[in-house]
Amino acid sequence: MQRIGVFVCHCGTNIAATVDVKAVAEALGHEPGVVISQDYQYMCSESGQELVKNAIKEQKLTGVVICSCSPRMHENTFRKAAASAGLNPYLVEIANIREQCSWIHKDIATATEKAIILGRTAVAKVHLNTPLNSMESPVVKRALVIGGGIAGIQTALDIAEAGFDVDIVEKQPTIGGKMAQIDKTFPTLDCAACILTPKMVEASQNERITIHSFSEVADVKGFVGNFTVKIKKKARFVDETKCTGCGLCTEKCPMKKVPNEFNMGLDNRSAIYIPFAQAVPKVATIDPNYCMMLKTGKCGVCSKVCSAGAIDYKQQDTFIEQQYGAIVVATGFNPINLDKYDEFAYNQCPDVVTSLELERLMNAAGPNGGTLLRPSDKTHPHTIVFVQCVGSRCDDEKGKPYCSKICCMYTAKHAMLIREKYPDTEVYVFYIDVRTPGKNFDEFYRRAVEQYNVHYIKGMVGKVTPKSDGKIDVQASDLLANEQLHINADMVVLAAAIEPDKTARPLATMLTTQMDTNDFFTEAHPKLRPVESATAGIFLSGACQGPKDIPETVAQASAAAAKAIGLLCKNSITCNPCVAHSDELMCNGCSSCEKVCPYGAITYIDKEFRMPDRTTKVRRVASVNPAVCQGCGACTVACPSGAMDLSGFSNSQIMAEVDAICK
Amino acid sequence: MQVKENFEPVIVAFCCNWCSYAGADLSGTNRLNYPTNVKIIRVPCSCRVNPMFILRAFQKGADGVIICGCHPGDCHYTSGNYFTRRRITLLYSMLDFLGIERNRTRLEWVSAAEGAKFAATMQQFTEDVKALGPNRRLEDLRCRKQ
Amino acid sequence: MQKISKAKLYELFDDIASKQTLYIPTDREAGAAEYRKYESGMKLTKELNTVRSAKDFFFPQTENLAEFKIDGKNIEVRDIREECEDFVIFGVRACDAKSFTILDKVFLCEPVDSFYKNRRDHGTVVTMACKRPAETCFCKTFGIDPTVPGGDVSCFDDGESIFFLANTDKGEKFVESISSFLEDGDTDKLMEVQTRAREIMGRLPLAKLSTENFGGDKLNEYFNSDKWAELSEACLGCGTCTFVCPTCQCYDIKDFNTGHGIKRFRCWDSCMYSDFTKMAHGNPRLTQLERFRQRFMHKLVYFPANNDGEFGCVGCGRCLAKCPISMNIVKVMKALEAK
Amino acid sequence: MQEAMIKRAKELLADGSVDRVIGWKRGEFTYDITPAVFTSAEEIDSDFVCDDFTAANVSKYLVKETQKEGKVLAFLKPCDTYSFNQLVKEHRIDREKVYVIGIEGGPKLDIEKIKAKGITGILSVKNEDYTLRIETIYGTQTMPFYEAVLDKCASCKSKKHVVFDELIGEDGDVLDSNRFEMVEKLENMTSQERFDFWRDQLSKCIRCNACRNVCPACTCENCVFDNPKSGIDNKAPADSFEENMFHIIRAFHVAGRCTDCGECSRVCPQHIPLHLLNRKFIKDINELYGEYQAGADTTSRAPLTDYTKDDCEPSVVHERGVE
Repeated sequence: MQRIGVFVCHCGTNIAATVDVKAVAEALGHEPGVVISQDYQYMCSESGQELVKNAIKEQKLTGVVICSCSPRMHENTFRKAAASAGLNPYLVEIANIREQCSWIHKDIATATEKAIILGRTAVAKVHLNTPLNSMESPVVKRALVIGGGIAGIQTALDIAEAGFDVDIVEKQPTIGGKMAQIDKTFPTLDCAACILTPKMVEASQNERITIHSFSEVADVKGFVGNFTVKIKKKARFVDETKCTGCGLCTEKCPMKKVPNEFNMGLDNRSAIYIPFAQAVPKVATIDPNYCMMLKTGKCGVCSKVCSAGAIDYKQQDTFIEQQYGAIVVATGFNPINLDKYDEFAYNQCPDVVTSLELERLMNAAGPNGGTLLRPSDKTHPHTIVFVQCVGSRCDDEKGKPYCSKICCMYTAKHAMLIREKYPDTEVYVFYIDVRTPGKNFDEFYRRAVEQYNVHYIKGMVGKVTPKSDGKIDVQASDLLANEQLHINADMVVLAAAIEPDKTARPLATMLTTQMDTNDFFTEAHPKLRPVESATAGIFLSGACQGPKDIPETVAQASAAAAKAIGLLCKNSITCNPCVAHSDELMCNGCSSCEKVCPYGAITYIDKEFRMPDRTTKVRRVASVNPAVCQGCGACTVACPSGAMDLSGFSNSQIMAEVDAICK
Repeated sequence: MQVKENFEPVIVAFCCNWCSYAGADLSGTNRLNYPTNVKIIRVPCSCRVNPMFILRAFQKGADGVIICGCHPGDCHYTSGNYFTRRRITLLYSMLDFLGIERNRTRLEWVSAAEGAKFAATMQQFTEDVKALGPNRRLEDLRCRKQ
Repeated sequence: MQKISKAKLYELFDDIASKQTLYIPTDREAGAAEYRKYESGMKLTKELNTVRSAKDFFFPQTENLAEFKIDGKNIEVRDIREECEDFVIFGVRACDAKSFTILDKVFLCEPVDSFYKNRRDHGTVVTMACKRPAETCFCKTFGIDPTVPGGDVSCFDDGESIFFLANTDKGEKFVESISSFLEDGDTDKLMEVQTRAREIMGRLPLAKLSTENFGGDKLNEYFNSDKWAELSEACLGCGTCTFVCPTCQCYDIKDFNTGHGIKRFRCWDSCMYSDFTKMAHGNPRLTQLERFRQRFMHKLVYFPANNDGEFGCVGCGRCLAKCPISMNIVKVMKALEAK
Repeated sequence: MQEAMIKRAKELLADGSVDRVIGWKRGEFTYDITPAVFTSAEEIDSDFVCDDFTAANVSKYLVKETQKEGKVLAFLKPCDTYSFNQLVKEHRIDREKVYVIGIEGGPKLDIEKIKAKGITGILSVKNEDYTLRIETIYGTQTMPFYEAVLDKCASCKSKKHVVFDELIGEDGDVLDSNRFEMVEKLENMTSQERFDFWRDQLSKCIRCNACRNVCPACTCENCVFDNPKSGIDNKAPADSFEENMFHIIRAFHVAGRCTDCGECSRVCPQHIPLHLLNRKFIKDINELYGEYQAGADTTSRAPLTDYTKDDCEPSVVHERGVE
């Protein structure tokens, strides 16, 4: 006979203001099997939990129903409390009468009625709950960091520092990411390369860190503590172990007209290339789209000049498979494509550039050696217009609904640097709002305005028109002065919105993590678990989770590392016991369940059955590996005989819930 | 069909734990109202919803059944909602083939971030079911409330 | 004997139906007849018999027995029995009429099944003599003369008129109630029709089938026969034979949770089903062979053993026509007899 | 053909290639044929039959037969080979234990259609150049052969044997059948009309389980409807809901697995066109997820254990046909 205890939480007034908690406790007390039904101010408080624990002991409860907030909040709290009182934690059910009742309804009578039904439903389910015991699963003491930008590097360094092996997978030939392309950083105006490259070197020299550059994640299997990841090492046609990075091949390569992606295509590189001087690993890579040898079989200059014999035109993509206990995603961001922004003439006029292009134009290692010249005629620009929020805070389909967060500050930085270096240049910044919430940020912006006399104009640029004389007509409105402006500019710089890297979406699918509609990874909790994904063992680092500047990225990278270290420190983790299981007596061995299992958790065995007539029969039956099963339940519906069921969410439990709601 | 005065439909919503249930919680957190008619059953994934459960709900007195899951591609279990989509499409098509009103069943993708969508969906679905009136074509007379 | 012209038959039906519920066999679709509640305009079927037997009237497929009203922790048991209203079934064939006497032996012996008795007390069975038996008919095997059917009232069709003959008090009352429609009639032609029908009965393919090798004393002879394996080999284990059979009377009692209470009901069960008489320890009949054997041993051996030699079959031929794999009592009898 | 089959069956039994033969056994009348297993030449000579009435699909029996020792010879019509393949695919039949001889298919006859013409007292049915000559106690009757053809044969989908070890007679082609006509007709009705149609049909159901038990896709060790633990077990249609539920769930369980062999409707004692439910699923699958024929092979992924990322949404149901 069941002895169920019901505990109704007031949650202060969060529940009690709209739900008559006393009436709920009273009504549920009449449900079959319920031996005690109480209400209390804060069930999740120490004394609230004590109430539950005492009831379990005194009333010898076989099941507990807590009518409170969402199980996503406190299910674990109450399960732990039950366990400490000697009741199996899976004999606890939560009726969500806060998020799904009191907070959404206003009328006390109907909200109370609904709360009673929700409570009754939980009671009906708990009648059928069975004690479940968690299995232990070992943790592989190695982490994978996907992405080798500042976020990935920082995370890897921190994990390695803690004594764990860590691999970085970077799709580019070098680590460094976006930060390597940036000239100066705000609000300190120190050189990005100067602070980044030592970290890159540190990563490459740390014996616990393995860098897989020019590599991609091809497949992810497994689960927290035990992921199996297939890494594709793309053919770079250069033997990494032999190449010394001397750069002779890049000098001698006859194919020199390859757009240099590191400089945003503003200059050219050779077909065999090292992205930049401080690249890590400093190893050449052949671009098969341009290499004459690979395309036509004629050339071979690089091979001839390479004294190390590192060139290998026959190199193929290779795959390595590695076990990891934790995975950190640090796939970063890109500026959005501005093809659709005809009004800014980005595609028509070479002197309309993005902010990242401007970074390269101003960088000493950039196309102009650090002198700011117009891309079109290499002349010094005298009037520069900055356009903010290009594609950010947009309602239309071209842009992004969110604020890209970093643009206001880097534009202030650009404006200031230009005014500092070229005082004869007039700088206009068109903005919707200037957002500077950060340490020393507003001071920085005010310096741009007050000290450097940058013209900040609140208003949006309507149209950018290249003129025949090489000038650019910028038509804009000044919202404060309420007038239309025409500025005769030499250059226009667009603060393009940033978006997650395109590789993030397929990666999220492989990792079974969630993304929001903008393809940013979703954190497990927006406030309390900002660096974990909802999928156990997958952590988030940097701008893949949302727009961030460098200090924020580094902070989050270290936080993600701390979370990963916390996991790697454990020898084993407790598995979710709510997994599928097959009733062998009913299983037909038809393989339907196996086909829908995303984890390959189901295998088949030939099992000998003793028949009632004392004969034996060998049948093929499904067998679930509870350590691999994640409990989605796809198999339970694929199974026609109902042999497959899911602990914690069994057919009978769900039907009991349906019955309780409908009665 | 004639709409009964003050007809309050019973609506069962199956919500996946990772997206839609969280979406429902979010609509609560944001105090976004939707009708009390909707009662949510938490399932790990929308692919856990067996057609049996849907029929059972109609048998026991539900007037509408809605299944909510993660957006395609966002499934916590990678592929669960893709299977859901096929199964439920076929099931709903079959119910339609048997002459059961189309608006009694629905499948919606609601992410953990879409509290407003959850509330709006439930509001709309409740209205649609109200317009249909009580479930008569797929009810079990024995379960009809006296 | 009293008769009514066939031209006036539907007038009579209208009259009967105005006083009590009348059921007649009518066409549902070509080749498939069923009993339906008579409404003006409905026509009698030309089929020899209905697909489902007439046992449904007294022993319906499902029947509520009791209700438990549940309110929180309280359970209230409700007796839902109420007096059945009078009804008439017209056009029952001799085989089905005989099946009622077989069902009576089961349900009306102590303890009396009050649900069955209630319906039986209020139902008047008006039978119809057969003129054109089918190849699947073998009622003669069980001593039934289809030209002289039983029931409360027997009817005979001589081509022009229907003759009514009351067999019981209830039958007398029924004939009395319709006397205004009846007139005295000459039965010469009827005798001719009967003679011809009997002659056809003698020529039917199964006319020679006999029960002489069966009966209550044959348990040991047949129970372990090696024929059962072969006979049951193709059996699908469905309940078609059982459910179309007019004499199969096994039922299961189940509870249905309505959400606000429990309805306890009984429904037909079939010994062919794998969960028939399943008990806590499992099923006493492990394979389809045992289940199959049970059905035929029951009809041919166990039932006569407990019911003064009465067999549990009336030779209506429904199972011959409807078994998906065409296995039936005739094939079983012939196979068992063949030594 | 019967002679050739008997000859081959006896040869294979004699040389030990097979231990048993599964085929059909003649009955009391011309039409009451029973699937049967033969183990000797004598049995085959006296009882084996293959004629216009041997419509029963014997592939399901091979589930049980291949659990026994030894090899069994199965004569399979084209439609039966699809069921066979599907059962092999689902690991229900041990392919190694079956020697498949493909035989020509129908059209086979439906005795109920002959009887529906009012023909009774049937002693024999002979096909004389596609006119049936029916001897009865009440004299000789004739009717066109095609009026007595089983529904499942009238909308035959394929004359091709998708699996065989040898063939007796010719192999045919997949046919361009009209099998979805009635489904389309229903789809074009209003919701109310469809509801009335199915209520009329399904209310006839007596839950004899013949459809389920004959179905080659229904080979569960324990059907959910027989299993008290399933929560939906039931023995009788105690309410119209249960009539609906049984057939919906059954159709759903065989969706993507049903080969459209038509046995369900053939054996229904109440003549419910149950195959229409299965065909509805087949038609939907073909239209929404691409042409798929269950049993056509033993390796493809079934539509319900498969997906594509751009599958249609269930709202497609709302957007087409008539409400």
